[in-house]
Amino acid sequence: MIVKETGDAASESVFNREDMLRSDRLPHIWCPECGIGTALSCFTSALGRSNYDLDKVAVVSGIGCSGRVAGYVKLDSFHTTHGRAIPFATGLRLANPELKVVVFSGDGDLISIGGNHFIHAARRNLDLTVICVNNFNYAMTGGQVGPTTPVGAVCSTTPFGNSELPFNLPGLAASSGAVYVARWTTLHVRRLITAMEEAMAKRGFSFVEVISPCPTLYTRRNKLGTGLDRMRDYRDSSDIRHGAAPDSVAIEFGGRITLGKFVDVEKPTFQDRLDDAMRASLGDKYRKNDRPPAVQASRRAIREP
Amino acid sequence: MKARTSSRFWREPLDAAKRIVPRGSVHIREERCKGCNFCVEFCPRDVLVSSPRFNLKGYHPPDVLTDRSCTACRLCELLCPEFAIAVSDAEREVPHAS
Amino acid sequence: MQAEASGVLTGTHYLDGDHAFAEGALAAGCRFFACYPITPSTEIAERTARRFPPMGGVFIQMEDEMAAMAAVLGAVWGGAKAMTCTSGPGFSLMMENLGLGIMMETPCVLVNVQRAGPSTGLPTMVGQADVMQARWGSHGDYEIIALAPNSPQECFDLAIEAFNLSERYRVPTLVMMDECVGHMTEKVVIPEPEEIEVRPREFTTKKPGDYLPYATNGNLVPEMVAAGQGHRIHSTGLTHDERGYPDMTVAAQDVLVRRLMNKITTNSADIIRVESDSLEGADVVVVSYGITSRVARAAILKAREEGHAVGELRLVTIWPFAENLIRELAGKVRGFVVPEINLGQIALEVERCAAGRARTICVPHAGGSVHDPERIYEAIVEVMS
Amino acid sequence: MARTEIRLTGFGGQGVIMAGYVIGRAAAVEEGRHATLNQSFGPEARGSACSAQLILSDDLVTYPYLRHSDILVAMSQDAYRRFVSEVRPGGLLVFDDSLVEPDPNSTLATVGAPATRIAEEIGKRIMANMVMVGLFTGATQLVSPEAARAAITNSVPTGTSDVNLAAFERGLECGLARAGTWAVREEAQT
Repeated sequence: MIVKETGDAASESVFNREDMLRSDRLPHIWCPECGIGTALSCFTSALGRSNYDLDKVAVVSGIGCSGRVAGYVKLDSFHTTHGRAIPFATGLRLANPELKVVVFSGDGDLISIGGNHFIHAARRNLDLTVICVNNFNYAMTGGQVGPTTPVGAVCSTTPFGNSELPFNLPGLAASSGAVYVARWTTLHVRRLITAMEEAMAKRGFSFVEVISPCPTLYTRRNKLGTGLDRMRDYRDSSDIRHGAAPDSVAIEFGGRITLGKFVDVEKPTFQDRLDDAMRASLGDKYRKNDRPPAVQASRRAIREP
Repeated sequence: MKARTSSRFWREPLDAAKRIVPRGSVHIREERCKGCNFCVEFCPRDVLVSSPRFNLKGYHPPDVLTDRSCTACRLCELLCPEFAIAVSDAEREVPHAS
Repeated sequence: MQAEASGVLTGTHYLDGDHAFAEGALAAGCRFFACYPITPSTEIAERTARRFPPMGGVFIQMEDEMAAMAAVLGAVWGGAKAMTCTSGPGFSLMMENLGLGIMMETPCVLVNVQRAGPSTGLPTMVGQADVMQARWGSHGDYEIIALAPNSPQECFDLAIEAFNLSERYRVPTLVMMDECVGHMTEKVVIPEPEEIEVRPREFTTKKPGDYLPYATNGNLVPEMVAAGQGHRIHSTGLTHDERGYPDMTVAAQDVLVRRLMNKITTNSADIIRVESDSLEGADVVVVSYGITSRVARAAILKAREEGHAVGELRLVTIWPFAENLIRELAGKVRGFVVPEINLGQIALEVERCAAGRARTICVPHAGGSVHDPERIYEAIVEVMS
Repeated sequence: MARTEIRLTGFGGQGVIMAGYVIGRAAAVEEGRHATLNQSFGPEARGSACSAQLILSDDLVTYPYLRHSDILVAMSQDAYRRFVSEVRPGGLLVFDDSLVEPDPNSTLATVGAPATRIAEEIGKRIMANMVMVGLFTGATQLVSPEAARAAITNSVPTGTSDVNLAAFERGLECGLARAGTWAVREEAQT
């Protein structure tokens, strides 16, 4: 049976990811054929398959198109300043160890203005999952060149083609210390969901890059066709190479894209190392931050009449 | 079974005749659709086509081309950037026959 | 609510302002501290790093000041009381997320141990030239609370006050210390925990679903919440409605920005603290804050010895500005003398409020040291002539 | 003692700030009076001139800086030369006579002891500052020896108080021998 539904007629129970979305805010602001919605779709599916208490999952975004993700997930969600999602998430996670904290943002936000935070969070192996939607340009502001724009690509601020070398994100994440690094496209939804699930389950700094079309700006300006054409290209021009050396997967303009899970290792987290060091120095005097005292106070307050 | 443009490496499973193929129902919230056609393009069983209708925003939402071929793989649901598609399990009926 | 005992180092101590401030923050219940090292604020961080581990506090030295301020905001939304410390260059970098803290109505404390600028300036030497930056440094319209201690004891006391005010008004509270006070060592008496009044965070008692994170119910300050409490809130730096959802309209902007300012301005009488002496019958009033208030004291005593009627007004709260008091005094005195370690910042506020009814003489100092009290004395005499 | 202004000075690394801290703490915490300590920070930690300002008072210290110091505690010749002129006439110089040679024409009262030499005899050159604290305590009687001992015990790193106290006692002995050389003038400074 095929059911076509509109508006109120839709069966709520069938749209079973709606409880993870602020559906009162849909449709979202992203352009037709943009992949961010698909990345978010995969994220909700990954959350649905994992067994997290959704009251204990928080999403932090920065600024930009992908930064709007925080506004559409029905979780504790924070839409912060440009580039600062990771440090905001750092405070959130360390102050409240009960939380599973996911940073969901774009390439310009996380890697350019937030690049320093990105490498340091990976270095510290903070217990965060970072999902980076890479659409190769600053889309929200009109398609300027970004830290991931391939050489030769035309952007509004590189009208004669980009001459700068871009960052290769898996290489950057891995060399900075991430314990989990994967790259998929918005076409490879099942693998992307698995990667998001694995990344969230990982203790430490996990990183998933999601290659996405930007049909309105990057794709159009570079005569790469429509968003749908990009999706076809992801099917035809990508190679899955699990375990490929992260520094070997750089993306070139018009070139094939290497996908896969590149890093999956165990390392003590920031908190593990801190606890060990403190116990070694202070013994029983060390008190780990199990739960913020203020939250305990609130629970008392709620019980009182 | 017809050749599929979206799966270059498709071959008929040897035990196809014995398999029970799940059935699905595709639910569409037309008002959310922005007409990207990801669902139409990548549906492995070509269940969906772009309709000639306009929704309120002026996009062509998907329409059903082939009845009863949906296998509830949910690829359209996952790919849809607009959360406009949900797939539910339909009753399992007869064993699949091509 | 009294202070949690584990954070209170009851007793008589001999501490500098930075160390005293750290103790005040711990007594106030601060359990998250993120910073980036910068002279002359570093001692606050160093003491906190040493004191936190036995009391379950989280200390992290971030990669820069933008990160430090962002981490503080994150920690507050995680449920902790949190602070950071910095000095001029770092204060500039924190302006970005100070704005986010104001917009998200995040209670937290930011200490600026002021040194002389602009830029790197005199890194180890005193300045008071960031007071206007405190008021106007982040973009957009806002009101802020800023305090200025003038002794290590007051660093302790105002640390607690700063946390309490930030919780009461859900606004980042600035403590505009200066290098002199930060590095000055004096007796600091820390009371018993039960004698310290600590304002707990007012978490909502509403059930998830009934709670709107930015609904004010008429009292201008919304109830607070923490991630993980089941409310699944959204908070954004964008202009937003009561649900916390972005609402990019002129109307929403008007409602939000006016409320963010009104919650401070309409409560300024509750917030503002000044210390005054001999204002009644004064011909001239010396208005000062921070270390300069103690330097001015020498000039005031000298002028009084010579028979001048000199009043003394010390701004413990710099922002919101004590404008009603200045307006009132302007009708009674011949003039104001405003010494400050900058080339005229608070003097502009005094002049604005005096509105031509009394003279305002700034005693400027470009920074690096305190004033020669003689310069302040000369300005007092100038008003009298 | 209404208000006494003291300059402590030497090379960075000699512990002159610590000496000021101990005397200040003795007065403020152990004796319940008031003491304000200010230190000048330079970018170089060691070897450069280093100085602290200490004000001892029965009342709350309002103006927290020196105007004319009553006492100069000098642990290096450079520091002595730099700061001797700010001492008021009739003031006191307390100095390490192994390192400082005062101007023979100076009218200041002087109390010297070979602090660094004594510290070396104890085996810890860095204890010279505690010898100076002892010398200061004995010679000026501005803080009691008991208060100074308590301040040392409560200020120095754990496990080092014995050697610090030993250095202090050696200095105190020298100081007490010179007690009465100089007395703080009675009238309060404004």
